[in-house]
Amino acid sequence: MIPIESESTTKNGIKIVYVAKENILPFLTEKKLEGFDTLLMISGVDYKDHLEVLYHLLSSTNSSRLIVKAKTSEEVESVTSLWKGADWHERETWDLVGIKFKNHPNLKRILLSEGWVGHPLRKDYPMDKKQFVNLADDGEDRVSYEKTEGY
Amino acid sequence: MNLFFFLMSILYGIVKFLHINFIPFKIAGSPVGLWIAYFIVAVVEVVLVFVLSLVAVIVIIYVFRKYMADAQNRIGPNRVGPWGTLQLIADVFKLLQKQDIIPTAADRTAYKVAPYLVFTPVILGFILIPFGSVSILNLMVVNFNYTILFLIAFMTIAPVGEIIGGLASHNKFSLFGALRSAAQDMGFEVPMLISLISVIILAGSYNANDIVTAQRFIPFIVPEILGFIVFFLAMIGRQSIPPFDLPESGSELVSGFSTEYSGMRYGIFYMGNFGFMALSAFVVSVVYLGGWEGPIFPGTIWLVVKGAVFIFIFLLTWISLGRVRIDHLLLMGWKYLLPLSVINLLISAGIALFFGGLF
Amino acid sequence: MEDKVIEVNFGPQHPSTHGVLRIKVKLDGEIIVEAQPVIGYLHRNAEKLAEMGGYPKGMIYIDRLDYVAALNMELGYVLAVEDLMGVQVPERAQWIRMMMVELNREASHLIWLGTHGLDMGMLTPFFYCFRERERILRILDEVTGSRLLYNYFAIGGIYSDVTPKAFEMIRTWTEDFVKKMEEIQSILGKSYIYVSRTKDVGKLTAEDVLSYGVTGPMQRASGIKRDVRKDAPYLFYDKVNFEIPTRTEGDVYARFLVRIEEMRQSASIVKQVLEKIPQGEFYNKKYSKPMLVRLKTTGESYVPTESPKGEFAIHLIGDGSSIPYRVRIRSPSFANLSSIPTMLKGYKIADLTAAVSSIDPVFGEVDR
Amino acid sequence: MSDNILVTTLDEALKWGTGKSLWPFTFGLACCAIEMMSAMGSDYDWARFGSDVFRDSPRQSDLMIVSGTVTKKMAPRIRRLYDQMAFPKFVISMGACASAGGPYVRGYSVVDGVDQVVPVDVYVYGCPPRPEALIQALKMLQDRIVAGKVKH
Repeated sequence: MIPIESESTTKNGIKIVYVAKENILPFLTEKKLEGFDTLLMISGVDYKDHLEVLYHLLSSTNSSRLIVKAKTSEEVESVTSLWKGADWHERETWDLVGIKFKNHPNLKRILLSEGWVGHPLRKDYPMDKKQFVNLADDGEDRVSYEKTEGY
Repeated sequence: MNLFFFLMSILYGIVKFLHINFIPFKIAGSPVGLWIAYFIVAVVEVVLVFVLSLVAVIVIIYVFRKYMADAQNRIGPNRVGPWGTLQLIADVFKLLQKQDIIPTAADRTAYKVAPYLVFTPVILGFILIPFGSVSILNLMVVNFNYTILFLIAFMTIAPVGEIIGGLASHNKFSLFGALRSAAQDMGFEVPMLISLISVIILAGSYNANDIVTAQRFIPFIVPEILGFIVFFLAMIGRQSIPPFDLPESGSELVSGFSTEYSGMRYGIFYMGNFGFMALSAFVVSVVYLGGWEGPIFPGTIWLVVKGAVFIFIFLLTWISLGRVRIDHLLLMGWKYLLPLSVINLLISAGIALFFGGLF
Repeated sequence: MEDKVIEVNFGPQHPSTHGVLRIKVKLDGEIIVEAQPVIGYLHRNAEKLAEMGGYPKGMIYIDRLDYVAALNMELGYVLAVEDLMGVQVPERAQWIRMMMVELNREASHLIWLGTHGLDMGMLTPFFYCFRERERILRILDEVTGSRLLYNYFAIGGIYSDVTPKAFEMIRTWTEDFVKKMEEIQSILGKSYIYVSRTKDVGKLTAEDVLSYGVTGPMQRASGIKRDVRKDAPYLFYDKVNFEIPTRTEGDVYARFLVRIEEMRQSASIVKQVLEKIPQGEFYNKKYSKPMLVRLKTTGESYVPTESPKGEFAIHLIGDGSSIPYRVRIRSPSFANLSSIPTMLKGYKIADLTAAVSSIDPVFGEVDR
Repeated sequence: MSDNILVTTLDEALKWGTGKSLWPFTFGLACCAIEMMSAMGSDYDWARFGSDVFRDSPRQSDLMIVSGTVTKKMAPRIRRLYDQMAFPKFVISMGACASAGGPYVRGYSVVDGVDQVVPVDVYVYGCPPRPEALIQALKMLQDRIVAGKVKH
């Protein structure tokens, strides 16, 4: 048994558990064996002083749900070894919130262009500082702050 | 103008008459005037058939648009000209002034030649079609002993234009379209030729006109129903219209072999496709439905009616069927159509052996 | 050429990518060696923008997520906000919501069917499906005043009551649609070419489905019988009778059959709702709009709903201010689409279009 | 003099042909694409106006309907598709997002108006515009081309 740091529920009664960020991978492995076989999504929240990573688990047999949270300072273990679907969710969380996932096979930006500066869902992301994208010679994106460089 | 046509038609009738009756054994001593008249008539006939084939293309495209719209609970083009009849004219005007883009990496010569390779054989093919028996109201531009072979040869060149166009474009989608076109042609050509051979066995001639006259009592569709099915499916396949539109396959290969073509070059491909449809409808009706043979009405009308029926069947398959996959298509060509055509060949050989005098 | 593998880029503009999907495909002849989807060409910052305005304002961005089934998206948001704030919703409003959501599910599936036919090289089913869809849109237009993006569900109810004329339209529609279903199914289902092209194509096993977090009709086509409407009933889904269609093959044809059956079930739900709908208030008067903007709340909420593509939900986190602190959208198509590499490996180019369109991706929702 | 009349008539005919035969590009971005498809569909049927040949390849199409939000990641691709089209080419900017950014104008990855990327001939308002509005835009574009008011 991996120790749980604290517990709460959402308004309609889905259990939320907090675990230490080192324990994420063992805890989720344990939960997967307990029957939470679907990973619905991974997301991240920026609480200004720290980041939180959320895992939404679902059991397809008795449809019970669990939300696992961990406080982190930017880096947690990747769970792509448990669920193949975690790949894209982790990439998105890295892209938008800026949480790094150790041992992820392909941790690149997914929604924004490669080379984008900053993580937009952080609360301190400067919304007034526009970035511009254009095509590089190899057909991939090139990002810059110059308005003349892109669209 | 009318007087001119009247005179020409009289001239035409005279020369036809003379041509059939005297020219074959009077070439050396024939008067010069007759040769000039013969030459003029040949030119007029060629021009007439050329115009006829273009009209056929225009009519088919118009009918296709309206018919497809009707099948899909729509109205179709109706704003340009009465009932939208001028829509294709507008399209041609538009295509004529479109910018002509040739990709820098393309093979320029092959790229330019390809559309004409599709379109020209189709027009030449129309000249070889026997549009009727020998009388004033009928057309038969060329009549020699190997017309059906030349006809099939022209129909074989047209898809080569697609392959060349696809390869020359230097585009991956075009490349795939060209490769598919090549595979598809090979899959359909062999069964088509074998079923044609059985027709030639029954008719005992390579002359398209003789094939028609051989069907004056029984059209070949009756003894050779298998061959007809193979030939007809192969004809749909050679045209690359749905369900066999793999070389162009819109939803898979963007626009297939014609992806890089713009303006009138694409327009020629487009018209070539519909011309090919008309040509293959005429060929099928010549080979299996007795061409211009028919009671009361002049032969040309019979041929056009028979061709129109096949064109409607082509359009119906276009509208209602989905696209087959390349492996299913090749499987169909080699595994089903080829054996069927061989069986048909044996059957017609037997018929020719035992009831040879019938045709 | 030593290396036989060609790399081809499908998209972001390609006739059969349903929008702006890009798939990098490595091809050996016609056979797909590797397929790698690239997304993000319609990333419209819905999460960030919803975190910048008040609770009711987030609706306009949620509406535009899955734009072919906007009411389903609205429902997910509205339920999450109501759950977070503890808003009571009148019974009539809930029944109307249920009816509208099922109507919109039909419209969404019809779009899928039409575009799926287009991807298989058939032109005509597209027009038939859009003709049927227009009938539903006319009903939705009559009720909500809009054709595609409705903004109809309000926090605490719905914006306007359903008129008797609209009820009459829905009633005649349900009667006609049951008869039309046969025709709709036969457009594709009776075509030998369609069936031979879709059987054993784009297979996903039950393990793959669970591993990728695939939900909705795709999951049910792979043999996992799960539907949020049955497992965790929201609204009044426990008071109506309907079946969860399930297949075990997990191929494109199974997804087709599941969706077709789902359309039948949705029509029957609409019919039952029409019988059971009570009279009464359609809006909770306590929560008028100006008040909602000022309403402050705290806590977390996650209400799963069954959208046409799968499990849709919004994880709302309130921090005590009148602006949501975090709006995290669980979009079904995003997870469904991530299964493309497994689904396409070893199949042919023609199967790519069939398999991708069988996912029914909508990019407003994938890229958010 | 007669030469001029001939040239003018030919010019008129060419303008008429271009205007009456606008082949749209199968190109959808977001929500508006669904309404564009509705306009193609049986109920609205804009094939009536001569736009029934939807081309999948940019080379063969004359009309690009930018139907939906233009993101920064997509904008260079739209420009490339526009460059791939052959002259004369026209652009209809459909809906609020394509015209000015729409509700996403405050976002970090949305281009506020496709006119920063490609030249636009007709703007259509609405979010999304109804198919009638798109058909009106098509008619407007046709009239302007036939009258020679569009310069390319």
